[in-house]
Amino acid sequence: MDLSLTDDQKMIKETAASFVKKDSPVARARELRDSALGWDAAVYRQMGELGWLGLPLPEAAGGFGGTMVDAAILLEEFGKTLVPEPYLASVVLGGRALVHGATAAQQAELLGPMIEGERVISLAWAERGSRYDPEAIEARAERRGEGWAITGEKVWALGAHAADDLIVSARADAGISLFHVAKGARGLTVQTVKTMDGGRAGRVRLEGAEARLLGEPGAAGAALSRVLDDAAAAACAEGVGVATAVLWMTVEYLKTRKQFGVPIGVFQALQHRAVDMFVATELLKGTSILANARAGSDDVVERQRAVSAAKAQLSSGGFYVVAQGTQLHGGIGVTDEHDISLYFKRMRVLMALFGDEEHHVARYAALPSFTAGL
Amino acid sequence: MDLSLTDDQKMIKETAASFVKKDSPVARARELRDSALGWDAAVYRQMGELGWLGLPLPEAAGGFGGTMVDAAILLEEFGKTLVPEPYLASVVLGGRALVHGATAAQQAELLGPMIEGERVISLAWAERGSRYDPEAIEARAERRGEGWAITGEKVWALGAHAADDLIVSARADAGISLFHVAKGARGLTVQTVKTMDGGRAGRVRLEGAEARLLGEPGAAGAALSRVLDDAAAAACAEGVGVATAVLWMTVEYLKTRKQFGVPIGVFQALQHRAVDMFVATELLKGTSILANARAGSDDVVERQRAVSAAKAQLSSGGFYVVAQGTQLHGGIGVTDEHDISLYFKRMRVLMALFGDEEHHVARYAALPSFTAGL
Amino acid sequence: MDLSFTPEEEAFRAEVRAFVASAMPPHLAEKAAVDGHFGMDEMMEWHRILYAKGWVAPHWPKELGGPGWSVAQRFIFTEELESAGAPILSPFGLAMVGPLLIQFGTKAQKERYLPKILSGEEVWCQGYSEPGSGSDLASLRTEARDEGDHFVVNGQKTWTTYAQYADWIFCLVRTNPSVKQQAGISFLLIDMKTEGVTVKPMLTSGHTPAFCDTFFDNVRVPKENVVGKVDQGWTMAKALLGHERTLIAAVGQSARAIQRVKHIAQATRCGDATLLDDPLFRAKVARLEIQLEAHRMANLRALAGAQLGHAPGPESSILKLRGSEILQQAYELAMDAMGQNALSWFNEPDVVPPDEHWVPSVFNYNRATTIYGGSNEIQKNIIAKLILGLPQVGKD
Amino acid sequence: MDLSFTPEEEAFRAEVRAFVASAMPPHLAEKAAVDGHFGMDEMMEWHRILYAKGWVAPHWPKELGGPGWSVAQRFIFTEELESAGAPILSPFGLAMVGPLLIQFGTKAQKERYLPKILSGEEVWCQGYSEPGSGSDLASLRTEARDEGDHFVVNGQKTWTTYAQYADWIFCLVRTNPSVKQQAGISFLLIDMKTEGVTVKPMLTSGHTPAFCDTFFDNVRVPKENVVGKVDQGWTMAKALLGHERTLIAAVGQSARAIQRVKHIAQATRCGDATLLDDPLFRAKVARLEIQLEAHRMANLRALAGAQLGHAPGPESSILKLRGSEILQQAYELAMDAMGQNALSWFNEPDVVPPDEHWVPSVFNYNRATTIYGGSNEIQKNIIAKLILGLPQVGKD
Repeated sequence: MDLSLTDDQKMIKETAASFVKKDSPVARARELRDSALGWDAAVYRQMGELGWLGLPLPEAAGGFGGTMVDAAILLEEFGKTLVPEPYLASVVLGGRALVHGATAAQQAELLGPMIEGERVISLAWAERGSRYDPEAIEARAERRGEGWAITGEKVWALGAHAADDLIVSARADAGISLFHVAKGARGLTVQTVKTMDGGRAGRVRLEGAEARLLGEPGAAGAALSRVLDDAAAAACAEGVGVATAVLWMTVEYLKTRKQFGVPIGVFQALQHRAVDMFVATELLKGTSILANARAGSDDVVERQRAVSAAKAQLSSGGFYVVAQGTQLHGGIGVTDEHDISLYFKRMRVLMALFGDEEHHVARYAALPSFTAGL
Repeated sequence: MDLSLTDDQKMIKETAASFVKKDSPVARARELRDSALGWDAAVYRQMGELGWLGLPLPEAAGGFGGTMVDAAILLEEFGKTLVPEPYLASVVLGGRALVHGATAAQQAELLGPMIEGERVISLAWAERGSRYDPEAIEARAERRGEGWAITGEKVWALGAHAADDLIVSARADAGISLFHVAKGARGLTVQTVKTMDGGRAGRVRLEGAEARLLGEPGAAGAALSRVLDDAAAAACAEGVGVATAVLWMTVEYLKTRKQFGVPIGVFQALQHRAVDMFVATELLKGTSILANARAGSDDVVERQRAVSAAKAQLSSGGFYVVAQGTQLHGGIGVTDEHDISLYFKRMRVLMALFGDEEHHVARYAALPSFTAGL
Repeated sequence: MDLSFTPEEEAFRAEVRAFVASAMPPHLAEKAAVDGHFGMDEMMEWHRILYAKGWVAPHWPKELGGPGWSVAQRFIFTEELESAGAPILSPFGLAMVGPLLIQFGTKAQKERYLPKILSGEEVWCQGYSEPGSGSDLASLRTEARDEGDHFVVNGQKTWTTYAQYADWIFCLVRTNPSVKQQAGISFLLIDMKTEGVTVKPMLTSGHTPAFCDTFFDNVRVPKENVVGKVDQGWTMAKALLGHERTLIAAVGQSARAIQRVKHIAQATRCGDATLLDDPLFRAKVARLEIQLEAHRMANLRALAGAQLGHAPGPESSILKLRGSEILQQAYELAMDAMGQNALSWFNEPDVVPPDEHWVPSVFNYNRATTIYGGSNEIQKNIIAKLILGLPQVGKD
Repeated sequence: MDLSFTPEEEAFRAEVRAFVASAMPPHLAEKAAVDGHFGMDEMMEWHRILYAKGWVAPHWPKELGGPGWSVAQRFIFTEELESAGAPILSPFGLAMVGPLLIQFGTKAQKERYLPKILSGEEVWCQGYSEPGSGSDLASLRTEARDEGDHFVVNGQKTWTTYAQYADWIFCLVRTNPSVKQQAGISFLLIDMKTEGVTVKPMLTSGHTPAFCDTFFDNVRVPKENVVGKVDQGWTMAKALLGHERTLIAAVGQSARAIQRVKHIAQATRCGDATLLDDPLFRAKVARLEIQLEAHRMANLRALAGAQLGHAPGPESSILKLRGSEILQQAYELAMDAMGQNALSWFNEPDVVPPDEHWVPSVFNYNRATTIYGGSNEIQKNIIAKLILGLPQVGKD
């Protein structure tokens, strides 16, 4: 057992920590939420130059050959200042969907430019009726000549409004499959949809849209399950950063805000609330570490057990931290102009993505590990 | 809308309050938990003389002709000092089972002596496999000559160890029916079983036990449902008394116990905990009033809605009060010699009787009222 | 004891319901149906409709324009209006400064202000909090300097909700800087059009207008605008707090929010059935509804006390505590029910179903329910001190 | 980063597990199977078995009888023993006064006491709390009067768990009444057989023996029985607290308790299936297990810190906080699972299934987990002050 970081990981952490502090304060996130893109294309390219976009992607495709643990280190730092670039969307969802579901050649072709920061990949898996089940979809794929044609609608495809490459799930005769739909493809319309945290997603309409099969037909169920576990683990890591920032922002407020002639942090009920926030943050951190370490595991039970535990913890403990952080800030906590309201929104978005508390508790309880040894 | 008590009810409340204060301090409950009977037969008779045992029972059978609201007023006071006499067992469960399930003549015959305090009635409805469903039973009743013979086992029949009359549910050819089994009947064995709160229940073995049918055969389902709602409402009323006593006992402790040179009640975290206890007690009181008022209603939805809400509140808020009361007492709270441990146990017993939180939440959510207007 | 309303009260309920259904203009009803945010103009439109009906000030004396209802009728009226999703009227005139003037105002003040509050001709806002004085109101620093026949006011008020739409503001100001804390404060009415008053609106976290900062730069205020006596503003503030505390329970609002949760859940597919059929989600909703049931009983018990003539005491703090928490939790459940649709933020109407459109905004802003009107922590301090009698630091 | 144990560590786990399975005598194993309350004689029997194996003091230096394990091995050892339901050894000698003597004892003290602690020949108890000094230990009043070559001790200690079985007690006593609070306290070892020592046992709320009051009436104690220096008892007490804090997490105990909940639920009929199949109950258990998972990770992270040589700091307060709450909640769930069987109280064995027999007793006594070892409120004060750096009353 070894919970320490490798030298590489230490360096990633330090670089990222310095980046968010110097180059990406919350003010940047605040500013960009009103832009058309929702992020800064130059910063995204810079992330490519730093090698960050390839961290959890295979060396063969130009990546760093790392794991979700490496990506988690970055995301935790990004969470601390709400870095708006589409790391979760393009690298984790887009990139790792290809890792799990595309051939080596397809990976090399599509991942390469994204890793450089030249292109954005987006995964369009959800539909209006799918809630958190990636197999509950109705989009249909049919052969058309050499390629395929997809008809259906996808919602909440993170980053799809600006994606160069879309990875789309659809039901073919062989079962659920993944497809590549290029930007501007015939039959493709992407509507930009705002998200609560100031980000953007795409509502993707496919009317016989021109598509290319990725990997084997009918084999995408496992790939989708894996990439959504990766993404859930990533959301937890980012949530750790959000919670950590809110915790210390709140502690600082308790130390400086005076009422009745004393800093309000002397009031024991508020102290204990801050302690509960600290405990929740620490517990989230631990489960997030485990989830990201197990995200790469081929043992589906081990993996889902760890990911679901962490994601449930995000929705309970993580939300507790931002809700109580807001409460302890009093009136200014519920203004748009105070940063804590941005953190609050980001945490709530992370909760809603890739399965809420109930979804993951139920999944956890349905795993064979839950009844092992009875 | 009128939440005030009638003059009769005010008098009941005053008399009961004075009784528990002067004649039935907690010390009496503590002493009697080691006795064979578990209560004082003389006090039980005295309750008969005061007219208390007939309060929620029909005038035609010698009762006062009141409602569960009247019984609730008494039980709330009883809860304050853990009065051990079998009011819930004999009057509510035994007595009202007869009201709901026996003919007028049977009621007059069996209720009369109980109302006088001369006899104890006990309801034996639960079996090992029935959990909280009175219809999930296996005891069988078959005709034998003029009467009936019952075979089966009943558990946790409150007061059955000392009952003169047992009301037993069993499955006959016509369906679930109620029977009267007299003390000492052939084929009847009652084992005394201790309960956590210092009380006694009976484990009732029936081996072709001699029995008499009550009411109509096969019609006991509704009667059992009603009497268990009565009993659940009664448990809530008693729980209000328990919670009230624990709340004020704890507040008193916070005022007098000194640590660090001050009464510990100055610490804000403990103050707010006491406030949460107060709020929980008030909410329990309100739901208990509603449950006992609706217990008599023929509208099954209205009745179950109110009773389930209150019983769920008992298991959440009521338990919160005794758990936190214990916590705030520190070490002495977990000794047998401090009274709060007796209150804690009584509350936990009330929780376990007639349906726990989950049972009542699920029942509440299954009522047509839950989806009305959708 | 009788927990039902009388037939007369039930008839009154039906009358209110019918009136609301017929009197609410279509554009308001449409917004009410989705619990959208009502703008100030829409609130005032509804104000005038109720005024025309004579129902705008249920708690005012009949001779001053109140309808002369019983406590039970007022409860029913509030519950019905909230359940219908009608715009919640601005409380600053009708529920706050109005009743205070009725109790303490001079004849001239009553004649000058009350009719226009009632008709909605003049809109009010509240100037209590300051940047450094939130829960600790007594430390306020906005100063009113005595200049003979008038005061000159300087300072800043914050959380002056809807000040950008207000004609008047009632303020707590310091008229005597040499005495300590509460002693030197006065209750002052200030015309927002006076020179030197500026308002800086802010958005809430739900991206709706509400809060403002209001600045006073040498603002002249005639002395006749003091309510009560000079330096007795603290007494005024406490009296104001006592008014209509049972109305803060928001029972109808929460009932409506829970009904919305059920609607959304029923329309949401989850596995082979709907989310409302999911045992875990259904139990969550049921638990909250049971909490609301308990809260409603607490409200009715407070009401019963009021019927008997007891003034609402500190136990009404429970109503604020629980009412605010339940409303907040109802919107948390609505967000849960929406699943990924909870990501939505002021998008085009067809991105999420109409039922869900306003939920994220209201969810965000509803974090304020446990903060405003005396934060829940302050409510707990009040209960600890005044009901439980727990010792205070340094005062045992 | 590698979250698995090494193959060597896993082999060690298997070795421990096999040893426990073979070494536990049948009458202990039988009780372990139902998590029954172990009497002092049973605890000491298991103590001697572990002693014979050389495993009784995992955290003692090898030269003094410890096994020389790594931090990870100690975690595994504890988890395995707890998971097997083995008797939890009395901590007063092995985990408390023993390590303190190793750190601060004189050579003579070490030679006199340590071997008999190790072998179990002498049983210890702790004399810290007094009726008026619980959380506020520094206010203790038991007095040790200096009489030249010995002290004369007078006073009362409370919560002296298992004092009725103890040969020795370690006490905090006031040796200097003229200095304030912490300053005049000494750490004293007292032979329980000394004249003037009397013990009054009490039952816990679980109706098991544990607590005692211990009275000192002119008890003569040789001066050589002071650990550290006279008047430096507070330093000793703080040093003692630092020992083996990661072991208080009770991860194995809680895992075992949750497994028991599942067992009971699986054997309980509920509708057409078992209670474990009931979605609401199953989710409740899953939520608690997830909490335990999170808690276990916190424990492993603390352990990783210890591996790197960091002394366990105030963050180990989290382990006490969460460990105690989770264990308590597991027994709450076990009671819920039992339904009406939760009424049971020391009845004949066949009244409820063996699995359930001890649950009500343990459930009751487990309310103490959040109280003893520094109440959870005290732990929160520690975290607020030492980790969050929040200002203290009167010290800002």
